[in-house]
Amino acid sequence: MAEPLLTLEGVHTHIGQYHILQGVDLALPKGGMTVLLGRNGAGKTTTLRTIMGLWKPSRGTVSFAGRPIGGLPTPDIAQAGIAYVPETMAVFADLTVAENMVLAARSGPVDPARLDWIFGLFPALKKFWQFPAGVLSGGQKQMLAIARAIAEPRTLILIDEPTKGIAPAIIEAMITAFAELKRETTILLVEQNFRFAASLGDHVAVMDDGRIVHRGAMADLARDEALQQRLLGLSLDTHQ
Amino acid sequence: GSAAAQTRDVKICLIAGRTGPLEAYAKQTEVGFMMGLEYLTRGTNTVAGMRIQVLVKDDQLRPDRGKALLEECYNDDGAALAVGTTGSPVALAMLPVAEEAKKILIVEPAVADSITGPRWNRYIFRTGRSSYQDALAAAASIPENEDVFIGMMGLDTAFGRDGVAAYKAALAAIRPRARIVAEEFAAGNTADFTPFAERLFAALKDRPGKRIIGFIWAGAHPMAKFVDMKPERFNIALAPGGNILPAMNAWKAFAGTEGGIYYYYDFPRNPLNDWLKAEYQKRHNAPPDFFVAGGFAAAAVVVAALEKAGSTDTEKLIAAMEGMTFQTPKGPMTFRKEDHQAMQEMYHFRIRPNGRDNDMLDLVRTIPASEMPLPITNGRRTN
Amino acid sequence: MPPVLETRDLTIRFGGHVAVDGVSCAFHAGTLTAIVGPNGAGKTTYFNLMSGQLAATSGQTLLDGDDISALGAAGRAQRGIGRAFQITNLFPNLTVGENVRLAAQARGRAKASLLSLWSSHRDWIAKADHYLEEVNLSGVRDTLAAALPHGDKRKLEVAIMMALEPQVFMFDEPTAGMSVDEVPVILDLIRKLKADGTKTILLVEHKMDVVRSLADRIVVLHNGRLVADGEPAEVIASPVVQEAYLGQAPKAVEATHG
Amino acid sequence: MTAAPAPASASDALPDIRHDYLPILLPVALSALALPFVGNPTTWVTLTVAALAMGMMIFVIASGLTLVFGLMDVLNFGHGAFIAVGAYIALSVLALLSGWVQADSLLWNLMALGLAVTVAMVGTGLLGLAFERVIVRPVYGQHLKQILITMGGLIVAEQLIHVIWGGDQKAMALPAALRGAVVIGEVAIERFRILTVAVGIVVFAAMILVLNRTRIGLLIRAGVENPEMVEALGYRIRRLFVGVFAVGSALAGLGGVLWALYRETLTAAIGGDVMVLVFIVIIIGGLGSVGGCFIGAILVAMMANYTAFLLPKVALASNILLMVAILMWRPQGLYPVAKR
Amino acid sequence: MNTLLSGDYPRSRILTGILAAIVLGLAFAPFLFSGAAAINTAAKVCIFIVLVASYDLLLGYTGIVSFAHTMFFGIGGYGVGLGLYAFGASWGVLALGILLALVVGVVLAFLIGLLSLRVRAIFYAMITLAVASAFLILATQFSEYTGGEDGRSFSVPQVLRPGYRLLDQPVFGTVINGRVLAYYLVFAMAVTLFLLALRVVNSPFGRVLQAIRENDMRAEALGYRVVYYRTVANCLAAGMAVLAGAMSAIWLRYTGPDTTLSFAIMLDILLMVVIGGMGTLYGAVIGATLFIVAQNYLQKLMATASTATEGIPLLPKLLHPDRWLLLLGLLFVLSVYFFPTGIVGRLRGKSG
Ligand SMILES: Nc1ncnc2c1ncn2[C@@H]1O[C@H](COP(=O)(O)OP(=O)(O)OP(=O)(O)O)[C@@H](O)[C@H]1O
Ligand SMILES: Nc1ncnc2c1ncn2[C@@H]1O[C@H](COP(=O)(O)OP(=O)(O)OP(=O)(O)O)[C@@H](O)[C@H]1O
Ligand SMILES: [Mg+2]
Ligand SMILES: [Mg+2]
Repeated sequence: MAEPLLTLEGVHTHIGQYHILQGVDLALPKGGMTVLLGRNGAGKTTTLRTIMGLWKPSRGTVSFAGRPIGGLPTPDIAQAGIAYVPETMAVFADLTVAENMVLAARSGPVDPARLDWIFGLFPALKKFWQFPAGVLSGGQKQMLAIARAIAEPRTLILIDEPTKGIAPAIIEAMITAFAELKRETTILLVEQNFRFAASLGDHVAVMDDGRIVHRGAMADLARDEALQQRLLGLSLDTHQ
Repeated sequence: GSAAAQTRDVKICLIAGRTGPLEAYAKQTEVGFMMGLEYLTRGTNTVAGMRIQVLVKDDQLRPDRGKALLEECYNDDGAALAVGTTGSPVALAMLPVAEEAKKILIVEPAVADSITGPRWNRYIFRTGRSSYQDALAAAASIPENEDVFIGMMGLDTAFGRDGVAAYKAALAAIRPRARIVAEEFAAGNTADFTPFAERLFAALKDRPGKRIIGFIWAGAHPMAKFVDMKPERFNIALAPGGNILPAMNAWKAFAGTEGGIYYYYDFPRNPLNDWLKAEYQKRHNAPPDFFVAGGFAAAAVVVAALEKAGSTDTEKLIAAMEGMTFQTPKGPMTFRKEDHQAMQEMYHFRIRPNGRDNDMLDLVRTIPASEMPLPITNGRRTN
Repeated sequence: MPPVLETRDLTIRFGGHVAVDGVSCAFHAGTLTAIVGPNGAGKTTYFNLMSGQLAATSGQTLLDGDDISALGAAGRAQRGIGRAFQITNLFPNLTVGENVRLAAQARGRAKASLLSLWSSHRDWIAKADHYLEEVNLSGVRDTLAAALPHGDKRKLEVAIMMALEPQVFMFDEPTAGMSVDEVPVILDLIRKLKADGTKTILLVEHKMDVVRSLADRIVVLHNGRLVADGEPAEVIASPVVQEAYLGQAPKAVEATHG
Repeated sequence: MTAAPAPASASDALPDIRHDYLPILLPVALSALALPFVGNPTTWVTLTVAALAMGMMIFVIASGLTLVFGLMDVLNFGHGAFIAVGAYIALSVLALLSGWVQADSLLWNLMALGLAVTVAMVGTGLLGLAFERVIVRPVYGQHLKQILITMGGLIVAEQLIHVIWGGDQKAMALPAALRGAVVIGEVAIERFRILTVAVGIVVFAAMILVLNRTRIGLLIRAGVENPEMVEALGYRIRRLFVGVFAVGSALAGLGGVLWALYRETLTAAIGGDVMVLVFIVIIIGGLGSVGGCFIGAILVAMMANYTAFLLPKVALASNILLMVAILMWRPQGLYPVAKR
Repeated sequence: MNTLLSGDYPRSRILTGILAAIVLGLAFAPFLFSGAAAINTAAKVCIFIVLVASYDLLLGYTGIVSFAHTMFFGIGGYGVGLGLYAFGASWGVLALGILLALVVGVVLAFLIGLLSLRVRAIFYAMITLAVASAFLILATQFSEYTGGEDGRSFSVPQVLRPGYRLLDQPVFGTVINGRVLAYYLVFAMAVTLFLLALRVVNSPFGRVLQAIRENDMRAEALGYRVVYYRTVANCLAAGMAVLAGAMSAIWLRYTGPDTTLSFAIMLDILLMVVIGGMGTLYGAVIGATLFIVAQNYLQKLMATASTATEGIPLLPKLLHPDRWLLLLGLLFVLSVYFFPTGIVGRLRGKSG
């Protein structure tokens, strides 16, 4: 395996007095998609926020493209080529959809071809282009949050539960789009929708209690129901 | 020797609005008071065997605080008498405290007429001039033998309104040919005086005879804004009241403007003022200003009264002070019996051409106290 | 049996955009109706109109046969319409327990009492504890709601509505972002409600298997309009749903993990 | 199962964003309404022109706060401190340049003024940098604490002015060529007001250009709503905030110079005293709209002049009445910027 | 004790100690400290505890930022003051004055509340600022009735005057005169009102206020009519402020705009709430005591400091008693830095 793009070694993160991440080790190979799974409160969001510099790791190293980024200010991390879709979506409610996109494209106006691609993926964004993002429906906000992250090519995209609240038809479209996207960039995806994760993921890591408890190829996990049961407590028959 | 053995300490409170918008006034009062004591006791601070100790207190221009401080003075500090204060509202709130404590309060420099008017009590003496005395001085600076039409620009507060009313009464009393034909009142924070000027110009411009706009104002003065609107187009003159030097310095370009003033360092001719001018210049590198004279006058009362009464007993002091004449940088002042207001001379000034900072007024005339018939408004009749 | 909740020609427009367009629909006690439709179809807005968060441009909402169109959100909540929100909507700086207790209090008689002590109303506290237990949150009763992980916030959202003990329950994607092992907790809860037989339950959900396993009836909204309404199997099979909502042949979807 | 006909594809009704000209008409309407009541046309012209100029001055004073309060959502009572400090710095500079000030040549006068303004703006700008660091940074997003801490900053600044320049009232002499008025018929227009109008228009145009043609305005608004996300998009929002704050402070300094020159006297309280007025203008404008602030300032000035001429008693409360009336009409101000 | 404190204990040992010291100090102030200055300070502390607690009800518990609180304080002061001034010093007039002021205050609070509690918080704050300044203008403009800027001095009923003697013999060296009685009247009112407020915030009603502060839209969705609760909270706080104003008038025997209506007092109240700790009524006690005592003795302290630092450049100038505002300003800044959750929050620690 080539040099990993992103590595976390023994990362600990505290939020206030709480010790949330308790030694996370993770290596993301360049290209492809790694899926981070785990039950609620396992620390998935905290891991992404730590990579992004939104929480500072109290111990351990985070390095990106061979460069340590742990402890750097968030803007520097973003400028190094990482995009982030937060769990809360964090669309700028006062700004229009268009303005949200203007800010997402740091280097200038969004490339029209790329914009068309995004509109094809999320038609609603075109329709509400001049509306304040605050009035979008839940799913539409989620679409905008993803659109922001892909407005420009990035080396690494961190996505926290993108399918939450998205209608099945759009999820299908997203699967196609992400499949395309992961050819040009690396993606770290946190997801509860196992089907979505399974159909896209190349690698998988499972978290519990602030640690990575399983690492491997996605295909292996998808095949092994017993393992799923043990790691995720899920039974795929009744729940996706 | 034995004289020193007999000296005892007498405490006197000086309360002033040392912080807040009138800080500069309070400073002057305090400096004047201290210099007055120094000069009149020849630097000993001792009079008739009593060593005067001054406790200076800051009422922050707040009536409740002024009241509390005065109580503290009389009750906790055991002051024989108190002097104060800068703001009229604070002084008015303090009056009842003096009455309760049965101790003397010398009011300086608060101007409200009611201090020696309806709200007066027998423990109150005032060295400062009243609004009405200001008005009389202003009226006395109006020409006597021609028709004069006056528009008034007043501050929209009790001070401004009382001032205009007093001015009206003063004119009626000593300048019957002068008439106030328009009164405008503006808030202290007024940004634009154009509408007020327009109203006054309109009211005056077609009047036959001399036309004047008078001001009753405290704080940032609108005079310069009126000048900028060229009242001379309509043959209108401006008559600001006197003010502290920094405020008047802004007017030095308006030569010829006349008015009445309470004190200007260059006007009175007497040894006290000569000493004050020289000494103040030496210490502060500036001539003594408006309220310095007042502070000095208050000190003069303290010294004269203690000397005359020979005791700190309130009743004896009152007896000594009623009708007492004492020397100040403004010449002699006399407390009249009925309302304990100090009767004093005032000055008619004119801004001289080519005036410089702190040197810009010419004395037109000293207005003697006798020319200013101050009515008694505290309900006491002349006996 | 007369419907518990009914809308007649309910419409709301935001400027030129009609988010809910003349929707007439009736909901009965003891049934669970799933409302599905593409993103932006107007599902949440339809909920907002019924629960009073938004005022309709035209049309009526009826509860137990009474026109409640003029009533605000508080009035409707008092009359028994309960609502859980799609985008979690809690009292962030109060504890989890307090969040639920406030819901219990809202239905109590002394809810606005000025001089009694809140701690003396033990029934509210007990009720709150009960519902926290039901959603597996008793362990974090004294944590501030803001510090919960996302999935737990969703559960708290549901617990708050449960503690209101309303007549009509509106769930807006209750399981979104919830980890797979927790989903059954919520689903069991909803099943229990349904089994009670007297509650009217409305559910917006994008996960078709959840819909399929719970719903007695499916209503489809599209561009603000009601485009289909009927038995689950029938509706899911209908071409309009297949095309506008599911996007692909549903068989294929199932095949991937079946 | 019942099925309605399939709807037409994605509804095309997309209302375009229309420009809102009503507020712009307000000052025009107000002045037209005042004409018959004022009666005398020359008086009316005098009042109206004076109000326009005063409005510009108020706008300049308020413009910095529009940025800081409107965009960054910081309730900065300390704005008054920058007004005062700007005025005092200019006072000192003008005192040094008294030769230029007293020269009867417009050129020299303007040079002196220009220099004073520049120094004042640089000074207040730098002060703004420090103020942001020490006072404002810990309280972004917390209105209440902002009120307290910036009020504290204002008090400290005023007291330091006392210590440095002394507590007494200062005369701020207008340069010779700017004194007095231009008289056209019976209408007198103060010279200084003409200068004010020019400055006001320049400031207005510059702000509109910068905010509309660059993404700075967007970034700040987004940054106030969610600074974390703006940083996650790769922008150094803190640095931007500092910059905007410094510019806002420099504008306050400029406003302070104009204001003191107009009043021709100044005290340390000069800034604190106009703060309520400034807040009213910004609220009327819609919290952060430069255009709204501009119109609001003119409206306030006009209302003050007309009411002072027609109903002097009402003048005291004219801007409060105006604010209430406008908020009744548009509860978010003339041009609401954000839904905070 | 539980009913008295409504089950809301200080929850920190140090805090309990401080509070007990304050309460005891206030209860025995006339005997513990001698002189007019001390008893004046103690009375002012009592008055401000009520005023600050009432403001905390709005700000800390309901999340309403209002700048009109001094207006209600003023209404109380003027109600009592103008009544006694116009109709003479009797208990009947005093009671009537308080009653009228309460009615006026509560009605006004109700109206403002109805009109403007629907707008955004910051607009509400500005509207109240405008209303308060309008009220101040009104109070000074109607000078025939209110005394304008000068305010009014008046007499209180005989029993409360300094000249009155309750007992011939001094008790523990203190003469029980009318001032002492007036002090105890003020003290008793303060205790009663404070305990009442404590009860209100710990009632179901009080809890709803906190919910509204956190998320008004959610509270509405639970069936709480936000406007109703906010309006009632507004009226309660206003009523309490009116009573504080009445206490102030009784004690000072003076009422005027600078004493009750000025914006400076509004800021002081804000500072006291924040120093003490928002949303904790005990914070009002601590904030008010600390602030008033500091304010009254600050200048004396500075005088000493200034003389002590003589010779050091600039420092004596900065520490000069006339620059007390400088320290006050710094206090504003430092309080936000070091007591973001107030002293009470600090003492209780994060777990509280
Ligand atoms: N701001 C905070 N303060 C305190 N604790 C927090 C905070 N944010 C998160 N936590 C705690 O950190 C732990 C991990 O949370 P995190 O959000 O990373 O979980 P997650 O795996 O993303 O869960 P979910 O799937 O529900 O989103 C949880 O126990 C949560 O309570
Ligand atoms: N205040 C508003 N102004 C303008 N448009 C609005 C407003 N509120 C909602 N909309 C629009 O109405 C439509 C319906 O929104 P709604 O939130 O009801 O969708 P939804 O069906 O719940 O979608 P999702 O499944 O994504 O949650 C959306 O297109 C949204 O943009
Ligand atoms: Mg998460
Ligand atoms: Mg929705």
